[in-house]
Amino acid sequence: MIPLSWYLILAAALFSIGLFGVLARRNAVAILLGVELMLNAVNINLVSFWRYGDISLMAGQVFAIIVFAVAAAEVAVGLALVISVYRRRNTVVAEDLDLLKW
Amino acid sequence: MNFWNDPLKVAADWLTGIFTGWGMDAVAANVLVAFLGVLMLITILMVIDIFLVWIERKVVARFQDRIGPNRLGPFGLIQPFADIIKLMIKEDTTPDGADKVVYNVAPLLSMMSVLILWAVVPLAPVMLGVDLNIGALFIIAAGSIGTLSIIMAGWSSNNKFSVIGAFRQVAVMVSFEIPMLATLLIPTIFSGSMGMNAIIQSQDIWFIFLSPLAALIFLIAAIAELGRAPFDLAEGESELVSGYNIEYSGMKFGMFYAGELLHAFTFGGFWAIMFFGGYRFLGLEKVSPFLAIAIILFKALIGYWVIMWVKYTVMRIRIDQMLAFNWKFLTPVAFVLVMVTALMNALLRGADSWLYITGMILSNIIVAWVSLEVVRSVSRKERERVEGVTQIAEAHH
Amino acid sequence: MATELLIWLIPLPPVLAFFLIVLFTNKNKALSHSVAIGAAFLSWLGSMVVFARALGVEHLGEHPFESSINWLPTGDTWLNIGVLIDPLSAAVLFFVAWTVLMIFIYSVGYHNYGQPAGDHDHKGLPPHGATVTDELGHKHTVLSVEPMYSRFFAFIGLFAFGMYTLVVSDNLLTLFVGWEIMGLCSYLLIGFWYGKPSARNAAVKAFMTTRIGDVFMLLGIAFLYKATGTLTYREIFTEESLHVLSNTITPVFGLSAAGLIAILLFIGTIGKSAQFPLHVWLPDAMEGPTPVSAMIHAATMVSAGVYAVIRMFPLLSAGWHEGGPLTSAMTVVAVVGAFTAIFAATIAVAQNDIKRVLAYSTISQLGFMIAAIGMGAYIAAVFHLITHAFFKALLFLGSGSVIHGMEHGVLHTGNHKVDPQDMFNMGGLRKKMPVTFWTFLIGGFALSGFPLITAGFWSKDEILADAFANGHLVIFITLAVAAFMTAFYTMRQITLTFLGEPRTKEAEHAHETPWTMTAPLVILSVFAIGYGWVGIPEHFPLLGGLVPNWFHEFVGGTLAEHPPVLEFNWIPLLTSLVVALGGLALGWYVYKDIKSPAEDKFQIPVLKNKYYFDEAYDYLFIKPLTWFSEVFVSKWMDKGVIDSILHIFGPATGGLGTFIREKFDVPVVNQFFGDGSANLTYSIGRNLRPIQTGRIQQYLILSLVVIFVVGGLVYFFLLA
Amino acid sequence: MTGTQIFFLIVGAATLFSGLMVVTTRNLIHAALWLVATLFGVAMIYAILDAGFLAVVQVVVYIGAIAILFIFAVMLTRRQAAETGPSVNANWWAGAFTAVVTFAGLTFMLKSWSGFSKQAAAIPSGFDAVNQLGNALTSPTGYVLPFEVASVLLLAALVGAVYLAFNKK
Repeated sequence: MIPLSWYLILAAALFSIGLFGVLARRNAVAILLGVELMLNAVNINLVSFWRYGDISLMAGQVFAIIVFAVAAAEVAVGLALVISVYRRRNTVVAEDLDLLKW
Repeated sequence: MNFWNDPLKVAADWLTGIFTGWGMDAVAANVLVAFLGVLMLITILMVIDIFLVWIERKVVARFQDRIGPNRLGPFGLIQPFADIIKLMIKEDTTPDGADKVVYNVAPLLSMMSVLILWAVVPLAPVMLGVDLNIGALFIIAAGSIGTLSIIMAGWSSNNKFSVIGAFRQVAVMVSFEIPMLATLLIPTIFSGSMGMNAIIQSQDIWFIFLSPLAALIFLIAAIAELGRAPFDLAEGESELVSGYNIEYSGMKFGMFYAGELLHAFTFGGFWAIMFFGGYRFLGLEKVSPFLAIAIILFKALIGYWVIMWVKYTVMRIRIDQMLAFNWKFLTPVAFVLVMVTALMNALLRGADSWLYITGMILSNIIVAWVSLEVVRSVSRKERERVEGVTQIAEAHH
Repeated sequence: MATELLIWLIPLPPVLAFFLIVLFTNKNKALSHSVAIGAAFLSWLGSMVVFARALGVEHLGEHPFESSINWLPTGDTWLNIGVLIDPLSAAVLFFVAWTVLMIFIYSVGYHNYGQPAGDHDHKGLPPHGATVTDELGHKHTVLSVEPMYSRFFAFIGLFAFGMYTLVVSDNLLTLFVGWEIMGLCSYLLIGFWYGKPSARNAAVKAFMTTRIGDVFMLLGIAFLYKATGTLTYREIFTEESLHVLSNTITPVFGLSAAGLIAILLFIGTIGKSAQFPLHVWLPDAMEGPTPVSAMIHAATMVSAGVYAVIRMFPLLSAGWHEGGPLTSAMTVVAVVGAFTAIFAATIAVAQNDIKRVLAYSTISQLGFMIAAIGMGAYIAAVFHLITHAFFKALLFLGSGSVIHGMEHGVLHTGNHKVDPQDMFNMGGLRKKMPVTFWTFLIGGFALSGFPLITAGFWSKDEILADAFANGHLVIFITLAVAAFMTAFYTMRQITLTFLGEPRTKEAEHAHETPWTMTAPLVILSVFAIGYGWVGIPEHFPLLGGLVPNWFHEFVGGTLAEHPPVLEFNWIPLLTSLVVALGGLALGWYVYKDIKSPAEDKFQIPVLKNKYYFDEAYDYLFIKPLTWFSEVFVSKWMDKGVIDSILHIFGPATGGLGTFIREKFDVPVVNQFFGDGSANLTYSIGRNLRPIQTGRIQQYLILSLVVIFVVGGLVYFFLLA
Repeated sequence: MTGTQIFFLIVGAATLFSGLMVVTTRNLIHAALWLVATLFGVAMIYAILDAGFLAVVQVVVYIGAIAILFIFAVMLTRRQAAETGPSVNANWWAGAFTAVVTFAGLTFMLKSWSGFSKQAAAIPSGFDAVNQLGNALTSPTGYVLPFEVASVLLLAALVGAVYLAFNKK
């Protein structure tokens, strides 16, 4: 059968891909897409640890569900912020949003 | 075990025997048989779908005091085949600037979202695709894919009408998923499982008698989810010239159209499964699986007929009214109903069945009455605000 | 319903009422007060049932009603919360339920329910009255309804929730939660008329002052949790853990752990119960809606502070045995209490505002209880806590009724310069407001300890008897003097307010208040008299033994060792008779002759006498002290001896300073280290500045790279 | 190599490929659709892991709600952003480097862990994961408090999102 390592490596790869998206994409929405990938990678880890650990302890699945909730919250707020920024500054390019500098 | 008691199993065993006899690996043979089973189910469904077109046309004609198609074949039975031939030989156009891949994938996804639903529909006690223990949730999940297909179709057509239509439809579907999910929880509460077969098996009393309000809300949400009148805002011929699928022609349009009809039929089936005992009717389902299939198809057809009945009776409403109706009325009522039902279930668990039924019915009636009263007082205030108090006073005199 | 479940439910109705009113019914005044009073009634009903069932249990102290649930996981254990009704909390619950219900009912009348909305009333200001035209076309000014009527009921609902939570709690954590909820509510209610700057300031002052105490209390709770690993009373007060606590010596003043925790918790009480030196907020708290918020600061919330100390008595007295020398923690408590008692009583004598007299009186009476608990007079403290709650609630509600009647007069004459709270504007109100007068008289006599018939006599007498019997003579004398002053200022208040002839037109036109206000007065006055009879000492001459000393038996059962019954002694009894009757007589005698309106209180001979006291203090303490400080310390020691020594130091250090500055400071420190480091920082900053691009993704990359580098280094050099 | 392993490899490869497309595709709508594909792949992974409930919830929540939200957001902000300019910023090489280092570091750390190539125990018969999960989520001795906190978080996020995106006239 499938060893745990496969899942972990898949999750690590997905996480890195998401990280690249977060670090490199110009568009703020695309950055959020990357964040979603990272969250999913984490969830794969949680669920596979559940499956490969003591199966009667549901912590892994429970936390995956909480990650769902957090992801939904993050997307809602994140996209609302993007839209709000777009309204004010007419751009969603992350590089242009450098008010942190001042 | 004989064919008349468990036809699927017998057929599958027979086929597997043949394939392994050819020297095929056992696992591969199983996969192949399963694949063939799916193919068969889909084929049957598509054939039913063809006749759904005919039924729809006939029924609408009766509603409108006409006869309907009657030229081709007896009662016009050949008419749908002619329609299909027409759709197939029509020019298949792709609009300029369309996103080709997405444009072509969308109708497939739309059809798929309907067909995938049948994976969990139990046709008879022994005949069903998979007995998922989360079947009720699966309906919503499949609906999500349908949502996706609509927005893909609308966006890729490169047409502002289609985008607006898609936006509307998606807003409607995403919104009405919520009361639908809430009402799906009510059979779950009664039966203690989300599995379709378990829900049917526990319906010694049809759930409509336990929770008529839930059945009603489920029906409304289902109609909205289908995008049929009175909730057909995405099409809205007069304003959007048929909405998200405006640019599609030929068989691609046919897939949307057939998908919609089959979807309606499927939801008629789900309505029957959730609230009308599915394939059960006076113990007849135990006689033969084929009788069970006939019962559930008949019930699904009745559900389909009710949906059509609503469609050709009620007029279309505005998008804002519709969303307001969902968020301000249907969703709260559905949630309250779920809470009340769960509470009553916890209170009455173990009580006599007549007490259980009476309690459930009473709680349903009370919830319905209270919510109608609230709506009435709110809408009266709203009307007074809009029209001004004086006019009301005049109207009274 | 099971008693334990019922106890859980007691605090809930008021908080539900709070949310109901805030969220739904705030538009509708009648609905709001019905919801609030209904909730208070439900809680009252629950409390009475629980109390009745508690009475029926033999040895309730050893087998109290208790129930608890796991609340917060703390590592591998749980923090429990739960409810506990032992004799102490049952007795407290009884008076809390009654007084809370009475306030709720009283508030309806006090906020002028049923009156028209005011002409110029604004939210956040007291109502100013409304003009109505009667059938004959005459215009009258009448009282107007409070603009934030519903808000008030929501707040007191939340308040009642806090108080009930505190009382039924079985652990310090939920006690503290209720404590803080009440702190918040007192802030909200004192600042209820937030349009008045004085009310705003008073609210902030009350909040900040009590917060000082609360911080120490939280420290005490944290210390206790660390020391014992639990916050539940019944687990802390076991013999083993008390033994451990009292034998652990902390580095603070050599106190035992038990003593230090008790003192830290006691500081919380100092804040909440307005003890010296944190008493300053309570008189200002009278800015709240007159009697009700004041009543909160007399009958329930400040009592909570005393309740907490009484609860902690096993901790406070760890290592002490009946009749033995007091522990240092107990000494602190007793001294603070006794001092506060006399100190506040002296101030109360000189107040003219009817509510402020009562406010200082409250501080003083709480001092009595604190002193009692400090001396180990456990039962006496509880007894006085309860009787005081009843008669002080009565007095405050009565004073609110008086003020209300006076406001009626003020509206009638239209002269808004007359302060309806100044006692010198009153007089002769007994004829105008008979119910208020008689109930106020009962409350006042109870406060003064009028012998035999009032509840205050029995409880105060017991404190004095305890102090005398255990040989704490200094405290005994202090408290006796304070009791004398209490009787005196109480009679002064009654005389000025009710007796004699009206001193102003407004007082002539004062009017009895509606039944919603007088009915609670009547009910409370029953308790102000009758509650004393449940605790008559067994050896009391004539009366002793007629009625069994139920209170001693019942409440004493809370402690592991039942406190012994005191031998009767004539000296404290005579003392309390003399101080009560003497104070009352003196108060009446001195103030009965004041007939003219006293615009200037200094024209009255008696107040001049009061002034002599001040001069006496002046001669005895201040003048010598001034002389000592101005002539001896300042002129001789400071300017003569010390300055001349310093004048030698001055030039010498000046020279040294100049030398160091020129040779060391300027060249080495300023130029080398100072400018050098500044230049270094500047150049580092200039070189690093481009990194700050404001682009979040670059920051992210940078921080990740740093994490990798550091993580890699740590891994290879420390772990691998 | 068993059938399950082959299936896993196919699904995993498809998931990773769609993930890569998500972060590299220029057209944001396509990126969002690729995200849907990735999420669907992850749902399949859940199904392989015997977590059917999570698989369905993944489809409902992610595809039915989050992906749709992304598409809406892209369309609402499309006027300027999309097709002009490069899809990645100037520091993309640093980002790529960091991502690769992260992957290398994670695998390196995992490789030294003893449970890395553990095999799954068989699921005992009669074990109902959905039932267990439901109990765990709602039992006071389980995770009811985190669950409630998560729901409060969702509510707060909802209110916050509405407030942020509300067009104040």
